[in-house]
Amino acid sequence: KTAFFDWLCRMGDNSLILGHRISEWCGHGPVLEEDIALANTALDLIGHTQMWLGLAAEVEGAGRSADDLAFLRDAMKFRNLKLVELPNGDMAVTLMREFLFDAFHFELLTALTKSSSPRVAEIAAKALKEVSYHLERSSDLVVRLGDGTEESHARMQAALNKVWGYTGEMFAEDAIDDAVAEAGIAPALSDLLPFWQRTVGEVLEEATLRQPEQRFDAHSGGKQGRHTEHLGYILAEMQFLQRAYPGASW
Amino acid sequence: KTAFFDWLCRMGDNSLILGHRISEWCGHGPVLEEDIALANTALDLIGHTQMWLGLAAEVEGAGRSADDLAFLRDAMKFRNLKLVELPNGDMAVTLMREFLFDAFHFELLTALTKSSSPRVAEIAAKALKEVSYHLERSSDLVVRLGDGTEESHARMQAALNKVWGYTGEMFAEDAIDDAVAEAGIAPALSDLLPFWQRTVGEVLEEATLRQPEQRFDAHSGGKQGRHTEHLGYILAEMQFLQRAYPGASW
Amino acid sequence: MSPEERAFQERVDRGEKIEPKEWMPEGYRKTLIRQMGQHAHSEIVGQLPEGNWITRAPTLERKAILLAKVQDEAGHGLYLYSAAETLGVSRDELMEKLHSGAMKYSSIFNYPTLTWADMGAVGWLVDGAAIMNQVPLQRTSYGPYSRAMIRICKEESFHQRQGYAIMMKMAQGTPEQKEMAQDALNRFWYPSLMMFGPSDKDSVHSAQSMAWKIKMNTNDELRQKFVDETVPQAKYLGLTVPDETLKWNEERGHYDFAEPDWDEFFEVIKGNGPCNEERLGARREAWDKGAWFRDGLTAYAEKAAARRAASNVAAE
Amino acid sequence: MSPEERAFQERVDRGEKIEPKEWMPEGYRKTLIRQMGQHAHSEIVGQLPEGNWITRAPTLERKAILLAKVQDEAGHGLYLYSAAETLGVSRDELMEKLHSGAMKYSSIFNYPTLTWADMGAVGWLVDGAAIMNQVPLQRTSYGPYSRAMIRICKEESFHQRQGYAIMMKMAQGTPEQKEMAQDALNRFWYPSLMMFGPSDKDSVHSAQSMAWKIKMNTNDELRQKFVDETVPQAKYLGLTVPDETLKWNEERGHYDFAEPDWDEFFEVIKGNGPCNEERLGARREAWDKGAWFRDGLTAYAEKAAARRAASNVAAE
Repeated sequence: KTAFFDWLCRMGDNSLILGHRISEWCGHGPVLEEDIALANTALDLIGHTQMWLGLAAEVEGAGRSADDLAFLRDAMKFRNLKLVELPNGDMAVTLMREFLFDAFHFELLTALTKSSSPRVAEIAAKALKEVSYHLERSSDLVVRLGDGTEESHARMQAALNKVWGYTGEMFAEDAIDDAVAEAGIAPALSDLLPFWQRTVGEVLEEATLRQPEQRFDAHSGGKQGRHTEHLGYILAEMQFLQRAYPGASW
Repeated sequence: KTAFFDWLCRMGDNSLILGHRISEWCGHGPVLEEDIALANTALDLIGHTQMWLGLAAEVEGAGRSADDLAFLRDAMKFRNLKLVELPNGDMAVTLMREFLFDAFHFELLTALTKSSSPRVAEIAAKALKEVSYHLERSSDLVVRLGDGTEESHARMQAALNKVWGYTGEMFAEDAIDDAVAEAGIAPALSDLLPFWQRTVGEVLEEATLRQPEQRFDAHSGGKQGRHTEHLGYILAEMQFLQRAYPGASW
Repeated sequence: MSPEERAFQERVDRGEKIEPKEWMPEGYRKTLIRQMGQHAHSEIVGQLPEGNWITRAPTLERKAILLAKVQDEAGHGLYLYSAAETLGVSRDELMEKLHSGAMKYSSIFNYPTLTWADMGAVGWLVDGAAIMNQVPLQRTSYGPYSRAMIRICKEESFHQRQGYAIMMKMAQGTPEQKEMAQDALNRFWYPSLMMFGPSDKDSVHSAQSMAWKIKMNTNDELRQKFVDETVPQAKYLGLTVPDETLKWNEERGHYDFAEPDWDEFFEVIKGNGPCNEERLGARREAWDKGAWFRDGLTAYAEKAAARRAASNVAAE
Repeated sequence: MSPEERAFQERVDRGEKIEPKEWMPEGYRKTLIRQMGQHAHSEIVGQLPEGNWITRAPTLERKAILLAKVQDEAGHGLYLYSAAETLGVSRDELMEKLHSGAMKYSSIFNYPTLTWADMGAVGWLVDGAAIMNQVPLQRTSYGPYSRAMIRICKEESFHQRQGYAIMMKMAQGTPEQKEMAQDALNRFWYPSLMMFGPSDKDSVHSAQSMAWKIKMNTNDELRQKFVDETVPQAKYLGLTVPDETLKWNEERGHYDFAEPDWDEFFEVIKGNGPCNEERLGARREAWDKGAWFRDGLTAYAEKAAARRAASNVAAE
């Protein structure tokens, strides 16, 4: 049960932190259609956060709400991947980070629709619809920008090199992953790897981008609460009002 | 007495927020000597903050400490000038902002050494020694960079244009300024203006920089608690630990 | 008036909609482009003051609502640019004019959003004033503009209700929250009144625009309507409108109220508002930093078209 | 050994200090440049992990102390670059080698500082280990290096005490603070042990460096000393050193302890540590963005010199 709670926090925190990062773009996108798409993606992810952390709070049964989990935990208690907390950089980094996560997220949610937990299956089914679209959009843009101008190609390649070492954590299994996999709640993450590799391989090839040679699992620990230095700043900003006005209703 | 408290907060908040902004440079300066000088300036300003807010807390007599004032007030209660909360920009902006403030700060502290409040006079005397050096250093750099390369000149001019409209607030008097002036605690701010104008005029001329034609008092309100959008972000970061762990001892 | 112009005016008078390919006076076209462009710019610049609080929204629900709202605003921008494009001006041209300062956006967005209560005040007052302006424009004479307005108004009234809900929470919350709510009202009241523009006595283009049904009401009419609707809402919230002269005038059947400081208005228009530089700077920066992105997509589209053409040739 | 080399070695053996203009073997010079440069780089890169918490320091006092510390570190960098310059290498050359990756800095700074307790752990453990390395170097054979070390050691031991004081506050604080303190120790323990370098068995240059008194103790000696001093301090704090094999060895009169993961060490050295890219990236960016600043000062200095020269001529 603790494993289930922790695992739900991982799901919710990934959505929350990636949603936060993407929302930082609001009003600053390179073209109006992107402003809309970025806000929409962030909105979807915050919606998923409400569902995952809502369920986590229920499972915990300690009287905490989804908002308590989102706004009153410090960095050590956050369970998101390091990948999603990386700074936005330029749109190339933002997009590449999103694509590599979307490709994983899609496989994970697809598998979760068959979860032994009906609640999980239900949330996954709802989220999957939106994430299918995220993946469609991000892979399409990766292809177009990878195979666009020399500059857009170079930026996309640089972005890929930058975030690549953070992707392995998505598939790194620990005791919590094993426990929820054993309970049939979630798939074994390593089973998703070949699917992810295929999607990523195909998209990168079409985008004329080169898969980096460096290790893809150089950076991990986020799932266990050991984050990058960036997360603390995200939380200081995100949690300010709840921290400054404890108990207020908004 | 409320006026005295408010005025002390203005003094302390100016030091705190400018010190915060300058401290953001730590480890990122353009040359090692600047890293040292910037850290040193920030350190001086935080020292002044401890003295001013310490006295403010005493005067208030409500059991709050300097730390409470620094870390547990929200933006509306901060009394610093808008000038000091402006983002760092490049070193040109940082330096120009500091120079224009130093030139004011120096005149103000000089006058305050003759304050009718011995406590104020004492703090001012201590701070003045350091601020004399700040002014010496910042005016020297403004001259050298203004009269340096074409690029450094252009950057300094752009920086001057950018922050100029925020300088008038230093001399804008309100009821609080009037009250402390009447009590002999502080000088009339408008009396400082000609001295500031002379210093600034001389330095800018030597720096081959052009005084902007725009109004120098376009932006005000910080002293009354109406800030720019930037202050909220500063406070979210600065106050995080005190907000997240209320009552803890550090 | 030429015969064409007369015929045009008669159509407008009969309440017919003018459609893109149809003849229209050059002044009509120009005025429309200016008005629709300015409105579109306002939508996209308007993302910024609210975007400022998305990352700091106090609950997940509020964050989602705010994201949806900002997304809607970008969407409105898109409708309006598209509608303007039917008049023969491209979105990029309009953007260029925004960035150069040749075209304006609503000066309300040059005021900062300083506390969470401002998300309430912006929704309640700013969207409220916008709706007041926009509802009559659903009946404007230019077809694409009218249709865009119909879509937009539906969403805006939703936004206004959400803003009012935030104000309600704040006004009924802790003393600090109530203080923020009152402060937000204090700061946004007069700028909201300014949104209707100076008194019609001082407005040059008004008469012609009204004849063309590009403008449906006078500025003063709309401002009065806004005050009459908003004052009771403020009372209901337990907040005080920052106008000591505000008083119900039984005779007129309206509230008497103080004019905003028009000097401030013109200062802000001239670029000396609290956030003009930040707002325009943010948009310019977004545009400049996005050049490689837009160029990349264009280059891909051209390559893809060339590849399709080549494969068509090969297939023949 | 040539007669010069023999004479040189005898001077070193007698404990004489070698001064800049005096003859020295090329290997001695090179090794010193490498070691002092690396040390200087470590000081300036070392500003970053602690700089990360200055804006978030929990009290004004802690903020001031941390600022003073980071300032000291930059100052140490300055002493060391100056000392290295006496060997005929300029600061800019050394910087260039740092930025290109040709020269290293202490790999400890490639670990992130994640909570405020890390400010304690860095002071206590990282400065503690640094002092362990540096104290004997006060007696190193190269004069300028020795003198720099004397100044530096005085400040470092102050830093270490401040770090320990932070740890004490945290370890005796709320449950959350204690948890942060333990977590910081868990994360910094092994990286601190790595600071002494791999076992001397695997170290190529050690013997020669020791003969030259550039290196005064073996890595293993210093590591053991560090463990022996630190373990009781951890106990006093009520914290647990994350090493299950840690045990006092009565016979040896030392603690037995587990070796750090040397694979991790070499990975970090290779650039795959948690923060290598951030740290080097931050330094490179500071340097690149500061180019106009440095150029501006240089240009001014040249103009000023020319003006002085001209006025001297005029005055003649």
